[in-house]
Amino acid sequence: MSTYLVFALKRFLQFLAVVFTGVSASFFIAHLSPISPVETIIGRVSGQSAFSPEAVESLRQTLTELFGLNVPLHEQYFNFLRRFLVGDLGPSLLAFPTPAMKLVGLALPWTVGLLTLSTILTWLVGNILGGLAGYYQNSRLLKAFGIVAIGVQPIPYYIVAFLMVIIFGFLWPVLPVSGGFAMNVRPSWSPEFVGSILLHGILPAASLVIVGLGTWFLGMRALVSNIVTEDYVTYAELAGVRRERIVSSYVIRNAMVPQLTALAMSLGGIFSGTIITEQVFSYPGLGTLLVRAVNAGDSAVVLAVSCVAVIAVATAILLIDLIHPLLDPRIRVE
Amino acid sequence: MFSVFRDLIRYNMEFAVGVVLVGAIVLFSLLSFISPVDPTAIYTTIPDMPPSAEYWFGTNSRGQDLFWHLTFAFRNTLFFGLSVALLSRVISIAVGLAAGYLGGWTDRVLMFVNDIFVALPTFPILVLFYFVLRSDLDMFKLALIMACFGWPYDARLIRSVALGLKHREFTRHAVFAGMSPVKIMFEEHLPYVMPIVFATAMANMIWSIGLEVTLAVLGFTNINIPTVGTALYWANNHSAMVVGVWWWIVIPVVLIVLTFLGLFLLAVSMNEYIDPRSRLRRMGA
Amino acid sequence: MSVTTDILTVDRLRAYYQMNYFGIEREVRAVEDVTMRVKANEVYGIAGESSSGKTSLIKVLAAAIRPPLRVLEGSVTYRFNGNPLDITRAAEEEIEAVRWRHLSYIMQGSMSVLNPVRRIGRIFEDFAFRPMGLKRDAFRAAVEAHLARLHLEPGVMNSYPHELSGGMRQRVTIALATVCRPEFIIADEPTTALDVVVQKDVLAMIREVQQALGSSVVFVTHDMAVHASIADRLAIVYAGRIVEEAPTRTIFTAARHPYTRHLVASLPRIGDTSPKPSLEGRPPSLAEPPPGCRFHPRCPIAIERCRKEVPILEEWPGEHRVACFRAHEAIPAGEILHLKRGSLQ
Amino acid sequence: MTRPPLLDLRDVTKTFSMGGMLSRRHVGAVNGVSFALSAEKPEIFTIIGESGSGKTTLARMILGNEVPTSGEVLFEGENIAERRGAARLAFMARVQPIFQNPFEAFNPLKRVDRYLASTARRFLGARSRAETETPMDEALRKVGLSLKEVSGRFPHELSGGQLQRVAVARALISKPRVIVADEPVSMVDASLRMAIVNLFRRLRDELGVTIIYITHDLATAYYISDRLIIMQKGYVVEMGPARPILDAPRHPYSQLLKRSVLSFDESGAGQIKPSGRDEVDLTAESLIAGRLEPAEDGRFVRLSKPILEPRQTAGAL
Amino acid sequence: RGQEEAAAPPLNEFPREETLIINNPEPPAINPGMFNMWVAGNGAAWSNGLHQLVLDTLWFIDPDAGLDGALYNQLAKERWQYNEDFTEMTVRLREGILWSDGEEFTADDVVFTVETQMKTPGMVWSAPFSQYVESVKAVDDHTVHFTLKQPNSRFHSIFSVRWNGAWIMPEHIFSKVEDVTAYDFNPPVGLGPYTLHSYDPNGYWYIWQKREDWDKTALAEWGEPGPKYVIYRSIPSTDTRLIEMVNGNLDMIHDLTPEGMFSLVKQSPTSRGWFPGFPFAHPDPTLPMVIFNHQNEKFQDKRVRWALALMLDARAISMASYRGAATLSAIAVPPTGTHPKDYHAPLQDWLVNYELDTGKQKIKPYDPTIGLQIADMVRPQFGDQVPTDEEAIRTAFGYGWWKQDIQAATELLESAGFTKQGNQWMMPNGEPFAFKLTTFSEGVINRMGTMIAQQWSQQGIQVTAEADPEIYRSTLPLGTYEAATAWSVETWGGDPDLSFFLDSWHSQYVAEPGKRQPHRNWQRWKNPNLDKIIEEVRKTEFTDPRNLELGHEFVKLMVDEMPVIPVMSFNVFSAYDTRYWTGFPTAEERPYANIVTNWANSKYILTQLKPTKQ
Ligand SMILES: Nc1ncnc2c1ncn2[C@@H]1O[C@H](COP(=O)(O)OP(=O)(O)OP(=O)(O)O)[C@@H](O)[C@H]1O
Ligand SMILES: Nc1ncnc2c1ncn2[C@@H]1O[C@H](COP(=O)(O)OP(=O)(O)OP(=O)(O)O)[C@@H](O)[C@H]1O
Ligand SMILES: [Mg+2]
Ligand SMILES: [Mg+2]
Repeated sequence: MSTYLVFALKRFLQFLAVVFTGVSASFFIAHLSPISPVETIIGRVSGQSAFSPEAVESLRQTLTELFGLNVPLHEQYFNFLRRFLVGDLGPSLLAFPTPAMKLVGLALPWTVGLLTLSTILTWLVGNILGGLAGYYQNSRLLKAFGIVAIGVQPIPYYIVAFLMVIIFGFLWPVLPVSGGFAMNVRPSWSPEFVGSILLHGILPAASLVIVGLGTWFLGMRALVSNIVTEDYVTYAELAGVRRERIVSSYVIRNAMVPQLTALAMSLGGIFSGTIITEQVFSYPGLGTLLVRAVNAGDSAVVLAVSCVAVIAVATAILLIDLIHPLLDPRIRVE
Repeated sequence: MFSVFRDLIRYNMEFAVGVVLVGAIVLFSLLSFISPVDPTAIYTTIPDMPPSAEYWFGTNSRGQDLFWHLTFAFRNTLFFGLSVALLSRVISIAVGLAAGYLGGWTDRVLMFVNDIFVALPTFPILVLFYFVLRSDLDMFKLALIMACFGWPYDARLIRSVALGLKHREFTRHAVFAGMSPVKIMFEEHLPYVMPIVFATAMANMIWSIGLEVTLAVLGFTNINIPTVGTALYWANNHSAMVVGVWWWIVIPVVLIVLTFLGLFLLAVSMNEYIDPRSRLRRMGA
Repeated sequence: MSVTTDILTVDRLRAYYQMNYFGIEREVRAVEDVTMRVKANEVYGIAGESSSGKTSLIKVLAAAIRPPLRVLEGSVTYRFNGNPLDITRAAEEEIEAVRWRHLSYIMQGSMSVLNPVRRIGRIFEDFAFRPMGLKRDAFRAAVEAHLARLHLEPGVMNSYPHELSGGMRQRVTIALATVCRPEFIIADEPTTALDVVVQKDVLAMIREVQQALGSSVVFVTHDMAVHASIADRLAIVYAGRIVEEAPTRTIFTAARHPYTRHLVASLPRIGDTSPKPSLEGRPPSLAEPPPGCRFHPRCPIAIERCRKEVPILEEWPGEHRVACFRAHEAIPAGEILHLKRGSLQ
Repeated sequence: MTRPPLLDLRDVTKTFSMGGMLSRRHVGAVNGVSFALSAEKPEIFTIIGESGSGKTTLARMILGNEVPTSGEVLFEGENIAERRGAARLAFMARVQPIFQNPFEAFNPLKRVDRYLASTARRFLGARSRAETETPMDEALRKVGLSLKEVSGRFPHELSGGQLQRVAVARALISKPRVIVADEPVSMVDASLRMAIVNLFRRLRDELGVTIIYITHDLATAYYISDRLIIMQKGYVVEMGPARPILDAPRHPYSQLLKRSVLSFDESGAGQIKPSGRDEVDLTAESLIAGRLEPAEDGRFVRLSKPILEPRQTAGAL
Repeated sequence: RGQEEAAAPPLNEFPREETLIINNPEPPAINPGMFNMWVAGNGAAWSNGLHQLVLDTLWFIDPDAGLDGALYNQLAKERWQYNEDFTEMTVRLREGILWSDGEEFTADDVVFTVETQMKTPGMVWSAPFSQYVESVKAVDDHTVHFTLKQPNSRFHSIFSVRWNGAWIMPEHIFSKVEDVTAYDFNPPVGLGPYTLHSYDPNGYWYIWQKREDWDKTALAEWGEPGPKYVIYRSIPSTDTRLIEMVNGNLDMIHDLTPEGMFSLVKQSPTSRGWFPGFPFAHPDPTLPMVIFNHQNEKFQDKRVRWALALMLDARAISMASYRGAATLSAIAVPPTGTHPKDYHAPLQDWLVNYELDTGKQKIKPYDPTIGLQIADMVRPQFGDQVPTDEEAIRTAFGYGWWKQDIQAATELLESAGFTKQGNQWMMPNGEPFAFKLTTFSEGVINRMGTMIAQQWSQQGIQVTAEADPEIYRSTLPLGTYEAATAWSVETWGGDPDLSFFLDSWHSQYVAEPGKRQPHRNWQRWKNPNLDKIIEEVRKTEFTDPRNLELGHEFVKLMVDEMPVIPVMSFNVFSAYDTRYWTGFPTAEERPYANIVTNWANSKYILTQLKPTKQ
């Protein structure tokens, strides 16, 4: 068998182990929460009506049995593992008996869409600017951008997002500040709907881009300012190779490997959603679902989101490791 | 040591500005120890006063003097950020260097653990701790928990550097000079990763403070502890943005930005200091 | 017409590394008062110990002057197609125009001058496609033909640098620098750290290419054996100054400068078992070079004058120039080699 | 003789599997190498060979950094690979390396004397300052330096020659029997080269240290070594007393090597010729075909064809 | 829905003058396509318009005055009829009511609703129905007869909407469904005047459209609902709600922060709250209070509880929690709806003359001017937004509260065996008097708790406020607290009957320490007199005036014992905008309905709305 296949197989086994451990950890995290979904539901149905204490007690018992919470934790764990193997994460406790994965599936496209887009955009712009700033170290404009990037970086994301709402929704109301699309268009592939989605995505995406840009920019700038001192760059310059070619194929191309790795990691990370973005922009997505599930003690949904995140990140790591040798011809598989 | 410090201040603008900024913020947060007001007391002054000679940073809608309130907030936030950065640096250095230098099974096991920590979703875990510990969740415990999630990526980075160092001749030389692996890792290799450590420490602080703010804004931290996060939480809770009490938000944010600018400048100049080769380059010996 | 047209004239060149950090100004006087000429169709060797300023000089010659290196004085004039071009003063575009077409440079450490993530073929395109001005197919054919001359198979075009052995990479670098058939090639230690067999092949090839193209080559190395086999003329550099310059044969048989004589005498040869001396003392710091003759602290025959005055490069018969106050005296080899013996012997 | 040899290599082989991206190759870095160094008489034992011929790998096996795939390396009769813990430490005290690049051998971020101090503490069990510094100074004096000159200095504050001497001094602290020097002069310029080579000679003569000197510089090998082996593709192709072999090599590769040494005789003539490696069959098959067989003057040569008359090489080099 | 329609949606589909946009305070629906709200915990959203506009049940009791009294006969033609000993109840239903799919509403639907839930555990009303109902049958098409398992004078309250109630299921739909609990009821078929138009697949908004046959619903009796479309939007961020209203994209806001409300009325001339001026907010029929854990020995002595009450300065609490916009109540009945008329006003004299023996002296702790004082305090900031008329101030700021009286508190504590060392009160057992005050993790109740803790601390009792997001789910039920700020009193609001919360206060339900306490009696207080009151309420018909007398007895008992310290009503900063619609209820002129948008009762507002034709 070829070395690469052996390596890939080993790597895949590690992936399985990571997923198993991560998912198991997620199970206990989700189930150790002191919040009881049963109480959440009781609070909801009885809190605002005249419910007798006896009725409440009876409802409590029914729900506890229904949710399978009356068996010991380890039994719940083994039940979970059995179901997990066939891809079933069980019913949501907040929306019983709707499968938790169905709820996740509803929110997922929004989160993934928004985050993939903004992450890739941020990554591209940040890296290009950072690459240029690292190469043209005397450019005033890029220097100024660097200072801005350093300044913006520590501003809490919440503030940035909210400022966008205030500026573009209030002081100068030109963009929609809430929702995923307008109410008068219906989901379809019509240009109106797609346009509406894009329009509603502008502010959330912009806030993410603004906050994320600095990190990529600074990282890339640091990488590139190391690479420009490499002999092969100097040599290409001395040989009169075109500047654009040097920047692209010599400088940025060499900085790409670590940056691609980081990109894959952050793309893996998007499956946990962006809680603040969703809160501030009333944007649909996993973050809101997660916060609500956590708040309501819906361990099934917390677990489903966690599992998706664990698998996504583990897959991202796996993919990075698998394609790393392809990206960097120097890498040898050991 | 002192003379180095003096020279740095005198000749290195970046260092000087960094020291001034960070020093000012640290001093500011130290003022909390002589604060005349109790940071948890509310309605001790007239609320919503803009910054003035009497109230330098104004007062918030909870009737607190923001200047004194923020001294506590910054003390706690800085302590928190530094603790997370420090603790997670310790873990990432130990793991990164050990995995890189020792290799083999150690490497495999450590990277496996690393992958798991990367993969685990942080948010539900932090919230879980909040629900379990609630008001026992002080800044140190929170720092401890976050430190557990702040190390993996940086450990990978350090490991990749350590992997390269492992095959350098001076490492082999050190082995035959009888140095133990621990000594080699922490005395020979550590200085090489220090620039990474500094750079990632900054990023880590930004991350941890940002996460603290996120948790606080969502109400998942102990909101009785004054921090930058809880300051923003309360500001949000009183609609400070739309009501026009801008100083409640702008001032802490400006201070945070200044802190990190200062830290950034310090990190840049410290990296140069640590590396005698770059000192050499500068002196031109 | 004269066979000995000078293609390069360096006149009273001074180039320092000037640094100003921490408010402290420091200078490294890497190239001090260098005057030299390189004729068409010759290999001009530059020898000298480590950090004597060989690379610094070469950087100036190759118009690779980057801060903190600065030219303070003097000129470096090329004469391509009869047009003089002083690269210390010329505009960047003018220099750009001669690069690779007329003037190419093999950098020190040629192991690391190839972009690790780019295939060799692409590197050739980057470097030579524009200067050569050929159609793509013709270009490829030309490159392959040139590689063949250097005993490289066309297959290397599809390889990444790391896939090639050190010797192959070295040859690729040489091919890269010579593919445009430049009149002037500057080579900085192109064979260091190659094994002897490969080294010999590479040197033979450089010589062959040089002769085929009729180019001039400035060749830098501290390995005297290499100079012996390839250089027509040789300059010995010590602490930023040329201390002796002569046809190679003269350097090896009739050197006048004590440093050169020491250098030549210390070369071990197969079959020769006589004890070889080693030069003691530290190479001088170019930041604070000793006053007078820079060699005097290590010179076994130094006199009072050497400590104070800087000897100038005097013309001797037979294209020979020496900078030593005692060059006229007939000093026996033994005195030079054994007077100041190292602490070992 | 009851006393085992100082160092005894018995049919040592090392195979690496190189993972290319899509294929796996096995590289025989060292193939069936055997030789022994006498415990009685210190010598300079040279290993010569082309790049990649397994010299470094061999050195690493002698140092115990690499475990042979087959065969064994015995130091004073004991297998090096089996030494662990204290035994390994004791071994390291007796067999010390010197590295190729003096600038690389010291951590540029650390002072050089810490290597000396560490050696003194670990191998001599020195505790106090005086206990550490006395052997350090002694060792440095043996190489013409002193602790005063060296202590507190960073590598970039010392010249390459000084650094290499510090490295030798460091190796001497534990009073080793063997020093393994892997290309100790290849990165050093001509004027420093002899200083180090001369130092080796003195170590052998005055301190009785056996030196394994790895190089591809035939001239210095000729200058100092007592015995040598010539390696090619992991095989020893010629082995025996140094000067006779270098004067008249027998194996085609040895001859090629010698032919490739640049001559000073025609200096300035610009008449350099290719090495002629194409004319020599350097394939592994041709090497496996031959066996290392004893020849006159105590040398061994690997030849598949009957031993040839030494080819006459041009003049005295 | 047809493909063509989906492909080309009319962009001006919801003309602003025909559309009412309401803020749904709930977070976006977690299970947006789920409308079967009879199943407990299936994630169906309620406040998205479903229970306001689509579902219906027998009676409604408004927390405010109501269009014609607070008690509405909705699907029922008239009030409930019990037999002598409350073991049977008969209901006569309206005729001519149609389900939104055209099917007629009959007694079978009611019977089906009850029977289905009785035999299907896990539905919202399964437990109460099973507990109370022996049998139910349709006497004829429009009469339903219930036979109860035991006497129950409040059985009808299950079908009486205060916030929400037992909605009637469409029998013709559900009887065809195999598994009622798994059915999504999408699109919902209801008895209300609106049907589902469309909804956000992410649960942020729901759009409802007026039925053509709206006049075939029970609501028609109160008039035609104004808006053709009603949109319920979930906007989690209160600041965004404000922005959307200022931008004209929202007509009714459920709740803002006090500061947000002040800012809104300043910025948008067409926006207003329940009160035309300060304090703007609508008082909910709930009563934020200090709850003592009566199973904690620190609070066994009523002198201690009274001392703690007298240490408080209600003005500071009002300022801290509501910036002065609180409606205070010294008694255990919220000062909302019809309660001021029934309780606060009649009992004012009794309170003014109420005497408390501190052990050293007798004092009259009640201060009827507290509300006036607060009005004076906020007047500099809000000017003529603050009412000047004493009666108006009473309604807005409350009838009065206990005067802060440190001297009396000191005497009470001393007589209870407490001693003061320095500035620290010590308990009789010699330990410092210290406890934790559990409070909400945000909002005005959190502010109130923080302030109360601070006031006690200033008086030498170490009280720390602990924000607790789990206060209602676990802390209060499990009794794992010492004292808390929350509420255990909730009333109908529009009716003096207190059974809504009071029945659960009976000592029969008080749990052992460590066990879970059933709803509402979080303080775990047992009192024989209280039990007597409750038992009599159980035997008294809902509309019987005797109820009010019993209520007064309860209030007096609560003042004597001070088992909890009532503070104020829970004020909700609901706002509405009159740019596009008029006719909203107001506190001063037409307090006909609760404007808090998630209450099912808010549907009556729609019948009063008229477009402004902008
Ligand atoms: N970029 C630089 N900045 C400052 N000083 C430099 C720089 N590059 C070289 N030097 C110094 O200039 C002097 C001459 O260096 P140079 O590289 O020219 O020597 P060299 O003769 O080429 O040595 P080698 O044989 O090691 O290549 C040395 O002292 C070196 O430290
Ligand atoms: N760790 C390793 N993994 C795989 N292959 C190796 C390893 N070390 C050495 N090799 C291979 O073994 C062979 C011998 O290498 P070695 O370094 O011993 O040669 P060398 O004679 O020291 O060469 P040089 O003169 O270039 O130092 C080479 O082909 C090399 O590529
Ligand atoms: Mg050089
Ligand atoms: Mg080697």
